[in-house]
Amino acid sequence: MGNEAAPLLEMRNVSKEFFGNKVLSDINFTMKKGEVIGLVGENGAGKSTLMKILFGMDVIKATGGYGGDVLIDGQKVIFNTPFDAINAGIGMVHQEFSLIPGFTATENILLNREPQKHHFLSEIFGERLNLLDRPEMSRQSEAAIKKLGVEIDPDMMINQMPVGHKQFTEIARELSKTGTRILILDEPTAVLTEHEAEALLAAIKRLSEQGIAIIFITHRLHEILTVCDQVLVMRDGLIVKDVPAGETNVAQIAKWMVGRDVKSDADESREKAAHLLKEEGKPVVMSIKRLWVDMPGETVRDVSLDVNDGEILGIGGLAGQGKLGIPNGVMGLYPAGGHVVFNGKEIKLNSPRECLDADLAFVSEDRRGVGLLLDETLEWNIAFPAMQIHSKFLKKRLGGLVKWRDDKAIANVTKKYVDMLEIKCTNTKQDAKELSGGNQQKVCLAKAFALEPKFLFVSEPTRGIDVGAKALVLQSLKKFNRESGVTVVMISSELEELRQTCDRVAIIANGVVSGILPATAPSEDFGLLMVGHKAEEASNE
Amino acid sequence: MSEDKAVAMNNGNPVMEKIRGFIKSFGWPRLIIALFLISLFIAAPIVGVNFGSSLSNTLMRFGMNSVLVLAMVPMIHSGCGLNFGLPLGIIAGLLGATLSIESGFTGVPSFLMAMLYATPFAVLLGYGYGVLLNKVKGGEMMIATYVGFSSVSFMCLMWLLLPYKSPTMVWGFEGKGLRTTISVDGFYKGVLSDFLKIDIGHLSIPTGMILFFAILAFVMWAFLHTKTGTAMTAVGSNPTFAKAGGINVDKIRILSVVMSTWLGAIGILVYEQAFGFIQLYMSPFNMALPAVSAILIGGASVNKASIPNVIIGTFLFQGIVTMTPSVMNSIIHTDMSEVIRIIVSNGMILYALTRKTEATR
Amino acid sequence: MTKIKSTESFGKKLLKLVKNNPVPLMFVIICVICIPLSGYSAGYLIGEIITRIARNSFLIISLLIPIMAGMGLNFGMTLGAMAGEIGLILVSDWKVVGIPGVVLAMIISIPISVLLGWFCGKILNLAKGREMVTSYIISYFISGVYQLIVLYAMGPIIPIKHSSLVLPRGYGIRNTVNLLSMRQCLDNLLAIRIGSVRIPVVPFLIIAVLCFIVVWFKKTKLGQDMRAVGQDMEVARAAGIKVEETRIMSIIISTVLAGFGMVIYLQNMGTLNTYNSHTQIGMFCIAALLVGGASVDKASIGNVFLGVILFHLMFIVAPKAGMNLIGQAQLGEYFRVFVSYAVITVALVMYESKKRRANSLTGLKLAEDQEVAK
Amino acid sequence: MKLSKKFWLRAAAVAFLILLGVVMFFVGRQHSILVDNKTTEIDGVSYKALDVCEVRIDGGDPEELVPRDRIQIDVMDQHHTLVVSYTDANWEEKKIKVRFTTPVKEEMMVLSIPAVVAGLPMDKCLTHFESQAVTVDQIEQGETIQIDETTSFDI
Repeated sequence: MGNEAAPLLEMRNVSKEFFGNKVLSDINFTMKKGEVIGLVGENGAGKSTLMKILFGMDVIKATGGYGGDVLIDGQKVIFNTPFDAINAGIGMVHQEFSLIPGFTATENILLNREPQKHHFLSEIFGERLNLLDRPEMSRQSEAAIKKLGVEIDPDMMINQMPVGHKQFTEIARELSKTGTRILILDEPTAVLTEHEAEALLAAIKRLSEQGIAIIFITHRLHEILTVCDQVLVMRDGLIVKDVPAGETNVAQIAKWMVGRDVKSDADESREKAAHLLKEEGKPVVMSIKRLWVDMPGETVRDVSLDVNDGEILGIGGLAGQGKLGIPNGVMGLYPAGGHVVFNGKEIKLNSPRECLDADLAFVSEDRRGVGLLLDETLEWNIAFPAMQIHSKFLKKRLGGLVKWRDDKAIANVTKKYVDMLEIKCTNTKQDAKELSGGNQQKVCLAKAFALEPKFLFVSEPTRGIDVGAKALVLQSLKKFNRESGVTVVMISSELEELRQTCDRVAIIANGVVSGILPATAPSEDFGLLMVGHKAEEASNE
Repeated sequence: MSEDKAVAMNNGNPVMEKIRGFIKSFGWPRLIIALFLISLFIAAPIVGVNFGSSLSNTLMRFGMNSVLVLAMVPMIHSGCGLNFGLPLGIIAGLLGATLSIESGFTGVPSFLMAMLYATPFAVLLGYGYGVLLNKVKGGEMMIATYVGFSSVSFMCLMWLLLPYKSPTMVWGFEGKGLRTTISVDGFYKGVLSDFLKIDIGHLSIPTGMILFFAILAFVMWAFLHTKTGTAMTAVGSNPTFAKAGGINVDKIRILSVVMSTWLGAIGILVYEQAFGFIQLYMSPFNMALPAVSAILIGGASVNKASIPNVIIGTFLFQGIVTMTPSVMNSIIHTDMSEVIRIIVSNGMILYALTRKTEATR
Repeated sequence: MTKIKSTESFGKKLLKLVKNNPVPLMFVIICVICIPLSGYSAGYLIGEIITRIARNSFLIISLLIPIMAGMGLNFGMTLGAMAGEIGLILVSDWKVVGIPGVVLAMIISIPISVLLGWFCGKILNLAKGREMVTSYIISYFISGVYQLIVLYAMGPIIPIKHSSLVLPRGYGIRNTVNLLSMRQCLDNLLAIRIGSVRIPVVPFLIIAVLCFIVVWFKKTKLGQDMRAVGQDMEVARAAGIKVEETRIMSIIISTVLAGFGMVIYLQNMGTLNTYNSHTQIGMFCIAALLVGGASVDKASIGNVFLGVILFHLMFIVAPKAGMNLIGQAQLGEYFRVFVSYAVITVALVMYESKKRRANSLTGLKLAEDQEVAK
Repeated sequence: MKLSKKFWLRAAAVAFLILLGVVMFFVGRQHSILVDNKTTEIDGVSYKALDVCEVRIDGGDPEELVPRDRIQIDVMDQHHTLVVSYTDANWEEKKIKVRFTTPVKEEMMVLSIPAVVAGLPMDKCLTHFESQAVTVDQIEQGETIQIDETTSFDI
């Protein structure tokens, strides 16, 4: 270990801005041959941006490059494309599988790097008419699988494989590349069963013994402690801790992950506590029982949750754990099952209309895909659901036979919300696609407010918008709740935001509720819930 | 053309910028087609083609085809894409036409009865077609094409087998099976095109027919301003938004398909009354392509269309179809109009299909 | 015990066979009903079918490669057919006859096919996700360009000498071009007779070689890339495969093969319908392939031959059966046209709805998991 | 700039295709030979038609010609053999076999059998044929072009 030669990988003062928004600053760390580094942090802490820089992803260059230096073997390197990074011996396994479903493991492992046999015709028509050297392919893929030390059938089709084997195939592909020395694993265990995850951890150890350095990103903290030599904890674009794995524990890491210095306003927290006390006696307004939702990437497995009348309930959790699936499932945008009772009445799932008729409303996290009619005017965007559900802004013609759109009323209501939410636009007839992200978000809120609902789901209301707009959006939500008595369920990846805005916060991990805490609870408790420790365990540790 | 080049070279001038923005949004192909048509109209008197009669010809064809083009609008609005399945609506119209003649109505009543008879068929066929299209979201256009084709070829069998009796329609010597071409003389020939017809010298304006189109276009425009019409536009603009807004997307789509099919049926009746003949068997086969390209030339895209698009598009398209043969023939003594029509119309559809902004849906 | 088990599995197998191959089975049933009604002899039918296999298989095989590259049914194969026709028109004007004429026509078609295929591929890359409808419109568009060339440029610009080809007005090619001088020259070369059935050995040999090439092609790097691109464009791109180039290649290959196929097809027919031969050929080839059990994303050589046999059997017997049954041959003719279109419609609908069904499977699995958890 | 081996191989492949095309053109070129059995005058000498003769070109079917007959035989390629069997003035069966070449550019040529029998060189016997202007095609009036995607359902 202790050789004097330059470290395998070193990052010096690496920083990155996206459109003036600093997402990484002053990243410094080194990595030795065969070392396993665990990288942890909340969503948005900058882990993936850092890895994108290391892997030379196009998006980095397209958004203006990065600051600082990346050194390999003491030499400064600049990767313009992932292929440069691969040539330098870096392999990356992405969170989403990058496999061809109808190909065998061997074909996938050697995709576009197949050993080939030359023949006469390929002289004329080019190298691409070379024949594939199947025996050599099998040999190489078997060698890669053996290096990994797991049992997968090289001739099995990917679409017939269990998830774990797909993951192994991906890793084997990186290993089969000549000279892979650094392997980045982005949440490889998220989709695996316990047994498969153990096999993967064993494989990581074996690879490290063979001298391959591994950067291991995961939310399962105990895994980090089992296999890693060093733990890097990131928060808000900074490395807040860089400690040997042996000198820490899960609770500590969880605290570092989430525990920023909360600028807790004493008044606010007192007010919140008082509100919570007042609301405690309030009846349950919505009761969710055994909900499952098939939302790709945000699968909800089995969620039961009660929402009290008049409160703001926050739902948090790490990305991909299923928090977004809850409102989308209840509101009928993705196939769902289970029971939802609102105001004592069962709500039919998979039917957006029933939900809206029951005075529920939803502001989707997918502004462009679900939230807006990009090619239509602001007026249409804001007035549309209210017009369709409550028949507002309509004039009756021909004795009620024709329901004529009342463009004037629509313009008026739009004007009202534009003023109220300070939406910046040239006029109310502007197309929604021409607005900035923050203003689009406000339009989405206005749309929900125009419905005058009794219950509002707000999903990721501050995603991708600037600080000023963020505060305004959160303020208006709060105002809406306190003044109109509307129950609000707010889903967000930013815990601090939830703790500032909400009364109670539920944390979702792995598709189930891992615990509900009052917003005033200490942040490390939330951190533990996020990484999948049940509430009881959290209090024990 | 040279003027446009000058525009392109002159940078910085705000007016020029605006013109360039207009060209960009209008699209080069449309501009070329419009300029081509304008140059035809300019060239016409020079080479000795009568301007008045060419214009009347264009107007006549405009009236004949405009309702068929209007039939594209509902389906484009609801996001079902270009209605390559127009032949299905035409079949409903043909059934109405033949049934009306079979029942022995003449004059204006025969036209009204044809519309009346066609309606249930259009609704029924349109409903089935709509249900099918809901099953194949994303692949509508290809399937629409083949639904059109298979229904036309199926009706070929039916025209032979259905027990029509009217001697004006049935093959004389065999006494069964309908003729390929049936004259509507004495039935509803010219009920619209001769109604309120204005003749000024060579120029004649088929007022009745254009009025009929205007009424239908107005109803369509009005419909798009109602609650349901608004929902239809939203479905076409962003189906997920509409779904989240509590709209039954499938139902709205079916409604749009039924409307398109019905307009197709009425469109062919309008066409026939001016043309003078009912054409059966394989003739509805390629009726869809000219209508599709006409609305695209008018400025519509795969998921956006308006009434002005219909009017401009039909006029441009039919203008080219009528003007090219006469003008070209006078200039180079060669009738290339058919070939030009094929290249222009299919080129326009191709252009629309490959536009990046429209390729997302 | 074992016996019961085996019959059960047989029954299940049969059910699966029916479920997976509804279109071929439907055609088997149509043929089984129509053959006795038509009253044709077995010898006649076998002879006809053999001729048609030799005539059409090459064209249909040209469809396989774009399917492999995930571009669906290549309605743009008519582009190749047009290239082949231009070759034949020129060759017959130059009075090159027999097998040399056929070979020369093929050679002439190559550059035209490559150019058209490249154009088609470029356009299809702009219209990803709706390749089929776009290639269908391309075929109409290029058909217009073809008419421009054949109807107006041939004569004044491209010299055509023989008045038997040129329209009386002095330019443009006639409706039909007589290919008597090369009619069935491939078929007759080395042809053998078994009973009343003549077997055209040379076309069969050519088709066999082509089949071999297709199988071989699948084993090449380019073939592997095409399969990868066909299954997941983004993954292939991430692995460094040039997706656009690969897709263009597949269309070019298909177009060139279609050009050859058209020459083989027309030398058998003996006449060229200048303005109509190509328009229907794409549709019939696609219908035949689908009848053989292929789908939009999966097709094999086996599908080609099964398709030719079943589809053309129906084509031969339907008019006669209609005649004998109802006394109207026209009925049978319309029937077979209807069936061709209906087959394509059904296959497209099945493909699209299958895609949607696959999406809803995960939801069912989740519900099931919860049941198990209870 | 040095051109790679691949370039040369590709060039060779294209050249091969073009060459093949050219060879096919020469080999497959069809010539119509009008075989004449007429009294003819060449260079001022008159050659009398044969009473009866049998002509074969390139091993095709034998054709019989009586005086003033003219038949058309279509042949491929440029090199041909002509076999003439006839009975001469002495009632002797005679067979003459000559080789001749048809130039590529000639589409239709006249072959005078009396001249061949007289032993004249082939370039005297085989002459260019100028087709008469009047053909059936010019009498027929017009032909409408059918551009209809639906007319041919015959495959």
